[in-house]
Amino acid sequence: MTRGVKAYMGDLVPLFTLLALTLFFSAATKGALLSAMNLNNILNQSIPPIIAGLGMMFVVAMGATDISTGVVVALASYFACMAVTAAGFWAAFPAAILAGLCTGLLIGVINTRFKVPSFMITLSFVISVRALVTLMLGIQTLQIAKPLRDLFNGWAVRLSVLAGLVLIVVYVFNYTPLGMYAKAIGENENAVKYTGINVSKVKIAAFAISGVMAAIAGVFTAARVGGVSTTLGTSFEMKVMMGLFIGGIPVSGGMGTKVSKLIAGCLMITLLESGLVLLNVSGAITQGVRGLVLLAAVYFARVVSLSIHNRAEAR
Amino acid sequence: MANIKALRQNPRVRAQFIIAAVLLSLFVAMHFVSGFKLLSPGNVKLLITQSVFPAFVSWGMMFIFTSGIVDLSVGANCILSANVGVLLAQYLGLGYPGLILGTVLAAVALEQLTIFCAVTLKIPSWIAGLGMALVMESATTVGLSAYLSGTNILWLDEYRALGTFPAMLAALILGAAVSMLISDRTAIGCNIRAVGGSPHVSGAMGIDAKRTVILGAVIGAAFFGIGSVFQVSYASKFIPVAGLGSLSTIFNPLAVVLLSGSFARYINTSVGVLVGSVLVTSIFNMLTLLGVPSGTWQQILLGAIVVTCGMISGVHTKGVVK
Amino acid sequence: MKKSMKKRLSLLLAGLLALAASTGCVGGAEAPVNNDTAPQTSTGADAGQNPEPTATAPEGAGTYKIGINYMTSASYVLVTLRDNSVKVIELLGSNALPIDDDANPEKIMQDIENMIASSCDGVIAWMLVDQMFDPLSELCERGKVPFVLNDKVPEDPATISNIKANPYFAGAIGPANAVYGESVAEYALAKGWKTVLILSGDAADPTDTPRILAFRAKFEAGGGIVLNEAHAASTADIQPTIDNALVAYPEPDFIYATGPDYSNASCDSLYGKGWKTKVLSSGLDSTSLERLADPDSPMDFLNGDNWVAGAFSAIILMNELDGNPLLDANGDKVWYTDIMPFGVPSAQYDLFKKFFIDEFMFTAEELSKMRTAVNPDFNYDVFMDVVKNYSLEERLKARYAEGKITKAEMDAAGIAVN
Amino acid sequence: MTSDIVLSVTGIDKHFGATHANRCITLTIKRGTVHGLAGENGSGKSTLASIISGIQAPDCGVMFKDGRHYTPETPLGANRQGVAMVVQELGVIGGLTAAQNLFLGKMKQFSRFGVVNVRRLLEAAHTAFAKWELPEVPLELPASAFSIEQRKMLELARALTNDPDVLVLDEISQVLSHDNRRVLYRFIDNFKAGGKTILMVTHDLEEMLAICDEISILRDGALVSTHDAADLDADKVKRLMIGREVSGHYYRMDAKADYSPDIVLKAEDFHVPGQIERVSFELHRGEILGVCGLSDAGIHELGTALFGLAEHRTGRLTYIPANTELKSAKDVVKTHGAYLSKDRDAYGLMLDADIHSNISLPNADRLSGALGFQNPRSLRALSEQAMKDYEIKSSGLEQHTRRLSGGNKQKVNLSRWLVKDLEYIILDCPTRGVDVGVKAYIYGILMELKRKGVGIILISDELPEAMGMSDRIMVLKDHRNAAVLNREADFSEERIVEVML
Repeated sequence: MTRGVKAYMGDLVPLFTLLALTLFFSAATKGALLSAMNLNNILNQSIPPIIAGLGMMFVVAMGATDISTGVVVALASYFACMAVTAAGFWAAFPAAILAGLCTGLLIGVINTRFKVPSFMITLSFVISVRALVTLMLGIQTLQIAKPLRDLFNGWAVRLSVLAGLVLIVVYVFNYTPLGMYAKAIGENENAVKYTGINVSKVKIAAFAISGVMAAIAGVFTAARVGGVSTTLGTSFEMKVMMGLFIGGIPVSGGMGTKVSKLIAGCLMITLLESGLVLLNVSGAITQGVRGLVLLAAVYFARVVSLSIHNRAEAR
Repeated sequence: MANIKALRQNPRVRAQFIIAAVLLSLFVAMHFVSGFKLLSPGNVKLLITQSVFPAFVSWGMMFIFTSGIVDLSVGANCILSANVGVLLAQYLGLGYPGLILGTVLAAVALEQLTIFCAVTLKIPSWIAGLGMALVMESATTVGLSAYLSGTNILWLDEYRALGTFPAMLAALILGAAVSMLISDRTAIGCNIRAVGGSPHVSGAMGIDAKRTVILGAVIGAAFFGIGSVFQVSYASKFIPVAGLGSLSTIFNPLAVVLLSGSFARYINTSVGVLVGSVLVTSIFNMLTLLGVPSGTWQQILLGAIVVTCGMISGVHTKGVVK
Repeated sequence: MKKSMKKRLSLLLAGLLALAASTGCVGGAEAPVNNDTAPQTSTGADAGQNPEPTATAPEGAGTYKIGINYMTSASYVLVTLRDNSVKVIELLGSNALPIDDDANPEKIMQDIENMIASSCDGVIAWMLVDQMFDPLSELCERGKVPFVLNDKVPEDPATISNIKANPYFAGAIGPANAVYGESVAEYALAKGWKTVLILSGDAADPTDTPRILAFRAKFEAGGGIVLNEAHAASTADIQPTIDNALVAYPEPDFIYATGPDYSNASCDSLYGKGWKTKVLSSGLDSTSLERLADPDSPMDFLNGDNWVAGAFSAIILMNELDGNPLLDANGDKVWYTDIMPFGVPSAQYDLFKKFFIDEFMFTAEELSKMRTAVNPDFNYDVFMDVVKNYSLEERLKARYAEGKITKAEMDAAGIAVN
Repeated sequence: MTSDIVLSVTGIDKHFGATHANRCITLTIKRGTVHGLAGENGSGKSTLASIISGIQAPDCGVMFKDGRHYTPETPLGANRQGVAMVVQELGVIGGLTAAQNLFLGKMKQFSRFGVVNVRRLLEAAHTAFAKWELPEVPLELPASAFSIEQRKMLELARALTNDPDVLVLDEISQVLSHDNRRVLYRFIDNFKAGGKTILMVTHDLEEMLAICDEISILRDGALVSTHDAADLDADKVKRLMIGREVSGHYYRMDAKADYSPDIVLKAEDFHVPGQIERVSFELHRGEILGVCGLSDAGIHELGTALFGLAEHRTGRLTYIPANTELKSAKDVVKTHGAYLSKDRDAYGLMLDADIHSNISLPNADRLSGALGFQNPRSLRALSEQAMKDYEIKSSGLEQHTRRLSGGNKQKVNLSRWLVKDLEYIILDCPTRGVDVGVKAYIYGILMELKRKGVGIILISDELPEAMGMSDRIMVLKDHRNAAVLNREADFSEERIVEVML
């Protein structure tokens, strides 16, 4: 086995794990998992974490951390709903994206200009931005009107936005300097700096992309639940992060960061949540079972990729 | 030796003076602004009492995080082990030994499970922590619901002497001393940092990385286990949460750990945790005294303060910041 | 090395599978789920032809798989609400599939979707905020699954008319939230108290907010002063929040805590202070009730309905699924948001504990009579009578009539019986 | 015990996958000598050193120390048996103080009831440096604050706390500046005088010939021969290493400065607080401008600052042909400039990424078209070309850089800049940690660049290199430009050292 093939096989491991989980649950649910309606659900439920993950991937690739995704979802959908009420239909995405962009830029600037670790900044955002949304929203009901909801929940928009974003991110991530720099920063930030690349700019851009993607995910989430509430997006960032890491993206970032892994990871999580319901696993224990299966899936993927690696090494 | 003495008179000491002066004047100023309430004996007692839990959790996390493990299950662990302690103390009639040993041993055992996932099964610690948090939260709610009717809270009615002020004050002082002792003055404290810094080099120096991480987790879990004992003694309950809600339990301690870490250049980390915990606790207290609405503005200001402190400490930071 | 790894892995996986399977069985153990492979059975007629009706379900009354979403397993309030639905469903011989929303609004929608996909015959829905009702209604219509609104009911007129127009809408029932707040204010004003601290959770909580607004309106109109509204950002923050508030606003006449977690934290905070401050709250959990009964405790007033909406919503849905929807004179479905709270005087605490907490507040017999398929006399008006008459006294009288309570006990509880 | 053979290895064999790193090596090392290991990159000398140090276990073979079986399973085991090492794999840990680093793993001796007596620890640390007259580092500061030289000194002191009879030094002088090398040589003399033994690996043949008593030469993993240092000269060593005749000089032959009068770069009042004091100079087309100085003179900082990475820099740096002021690294890259850092692993390469990614990194921006599109094929073609043009030996573009030998790493590092047309390049110790062969190769490249008219700034810790290659040498002293010496007139070691001091 050549090294190229080995690397390729390594990338496929998350897909295998996904396949294994799918097979297990479809067998256990006697095929109900793969019913048209449930596939629709799984896709539906995976869209927000995948979109947010597409952005967070840039940050993770650099070895940095962004746990502000959940609160950006709330903030962006707040502004989206406000904009729709104030200006109309078309304003939802621009307003949300602007909110996400500003948050991301702010995080990036604080991180690069003031050298505050990204985990610390985003943690304080989690604490404060949630409170800010609560303050702004108060007791008002901010609804997304039905036509808009139908639009966002409709297959055409949902799939085309998802496909568009995936394509754009695959392009930026794999075929432009920005993506390469983000991954290179994860490998060795100093090496990037010493090749004359403006690392700060790359970092700010990465946080901004993460913010924008979280905002777009926020609009879809808001459309799904009909509007904004103060708890919208609670621990959403953890779901996205699980998707990334379960898919096999290294926590330290670098060249191992791949879009396919993110998608596989997010699908795995949704599949798990859906599959357990289909198995009639109910109540508080579901959460525990989910935790155990997640751990098992990661362990499984690791063992498999290790054995592929060893076999290739032995040849 | 002259060299060492010269070092003692370095900018570090000056920075410590500045930080102490800033904090002190902040408290005194706020005391006047709050209408002489902030530093009233009753309120000082309250501040110290409330600081104990975040301080112990932060010390615990410090030992675990330093060895290179990012464990987000600490909050779920505290909740579960505290409830185990209460169950043993009150419902199984084991009294104080049950409460203290039960909680601490449960915390240590549960933390070892997370560490097992991270170190032995080599699952990235982020995932191991989140996965175990899901499991522990679920175990808490399921376990308690099997035991209780008419409520979902396990109450500690007796054995609450540790929740009184003198005990809490003693805990805070002793905790800081022990944490400092272990992290700076023992081989294991040094080894934990060494393993976190470079598992390879420390391995070559005869340090067993796995054993060190496990020991670090035992020490860390003992700390937050003790913190949970004090918290449950003071508040008489540890309300279970679900859906990763336990993460918000450790947001404040997490902020404290990050703050003390970023000021490590100036203040000993263990002391930094103590100061940070009292500060974070006081922020909410102060703002309430000033009439700032809780649940909104107080959180916004806490976030702003954490970032500002990070910026202040980042002024002299060189090199890579992730 | 590799072999041991494999062994460990397979052990782990096997354990997981066993766990998953066993927990799966718990959900479906009492009666096999018949609808696993069958397409959506949306009407009672279909379900009535169910080949294997269970023993407790008489002719004409089907067994169903009913999904229930609940916000979090970690709240007594929400778990009791869920349990009330589950008990009704199980006592009527059907299967409940309760799903934990992980305290997450997005997960509510996801859970409903998953329930529909797992062939639930009906859904008992608990929505966090007003704006979620429209999507819910559309979702159930698309999935052709009847749904009932439980506890939380929208206020927006457009949403209400949308939902009422949905053919799969079975009914809506919830407590009179404003009355909760008002009755606390009335009680306090009657006692002549003037200053209050309010302790609550999330600053925009949809249940607590109407209670607080109604309380403030009534209390301030009566000359009372609200010193501060304290909101705890998370459960871990409740205790420090009230501690701090009591330093800033020492010894108020009373604390209005909007739920059990808050009233209990308030009592703990007042413990040992020696103040005259009392705690007034809503939510009938055992700790609060015990404290209410304890003369040394600051707990002074409690009201609640023991989250009975969960039970009533299940009854509405069961009838809907049987093909016997509860319709008023105009042909409209149940839409009722005035379940009245009651207090639990200390004399009645023991009986409350026995018949509300340890046992279920309705007996299987009572419940089966609330099904038109079994009891043809049951209809909208009968149902509304049950709902409107529901109170502690009424329930205890019913138990008395069955002979489960002696006359002496009723007298001791201060309930007059002939 | 009194035998004059302190360490002998017999039949040491070691494979790394397909690579046969050590082939049945048998070697004896005499007590009280400095024993050198010479060989090209990849000849197996570092592997042998690490086997003796207990970092690697041999596939087969036995070792004896003082006549007894020597079985170091770990570096710690080696320490216990009287062997200590300063090797690349075992750096210091940034999060720990110098004192803690010194006694890492040995804290017990300062502990009572598990509590470390910090005063005794500091005293012991102080003694450790004083005993061998090593320059002491700030003992209570974390090692992350140290320069690479301080770290090396700390590693040396750490090795010596084991009180070894045999000390393994793997390429230690590479990172040391001129004056610290003197400290090292003095230490080696003292150490040897105590009847102790040093096993030394270095690429600097002159150094090796000067300080070693015996030299063993390895080639392709096998021992070629062992000689008295007195019987050898540089050419002979090279011949033995490479296995064929090599030309005697790898420096340039001409004694005359030779460059175009056109200026490429002009620095005026170049200033970085605490690092560079108002330095001005000009770099011409086709000129190699050497930069020399003592360890803290600021020569490496000058490189970083010229590349635009120093904070609070003042003064002007101008790219004369386009008359543009260079303010940032980006400007340098835009004007076809390049920079090579001294610390290749930390500031140059992404060690855990493949060769392809490393070569692509500085060229990505240049090769991207509309919408930032990078054609994977053109990037790949570029990498392949670099790999071919600069003879990088590897199993392919997908190989991780970490697994390459030092020389090949440096070729990757250099080639990725050289594949584009450069106007000027700043090289900070480009031959650090590479063997003679690659060294000669790199000098060849420099001459080639010079012929093409590229301006080269060659920052060097090795005077012979600077003298051998430069047209002019700028000597920095106390962060200032002390003198600019000319190839014709002033190139002698005495003259340069005189200006340095």
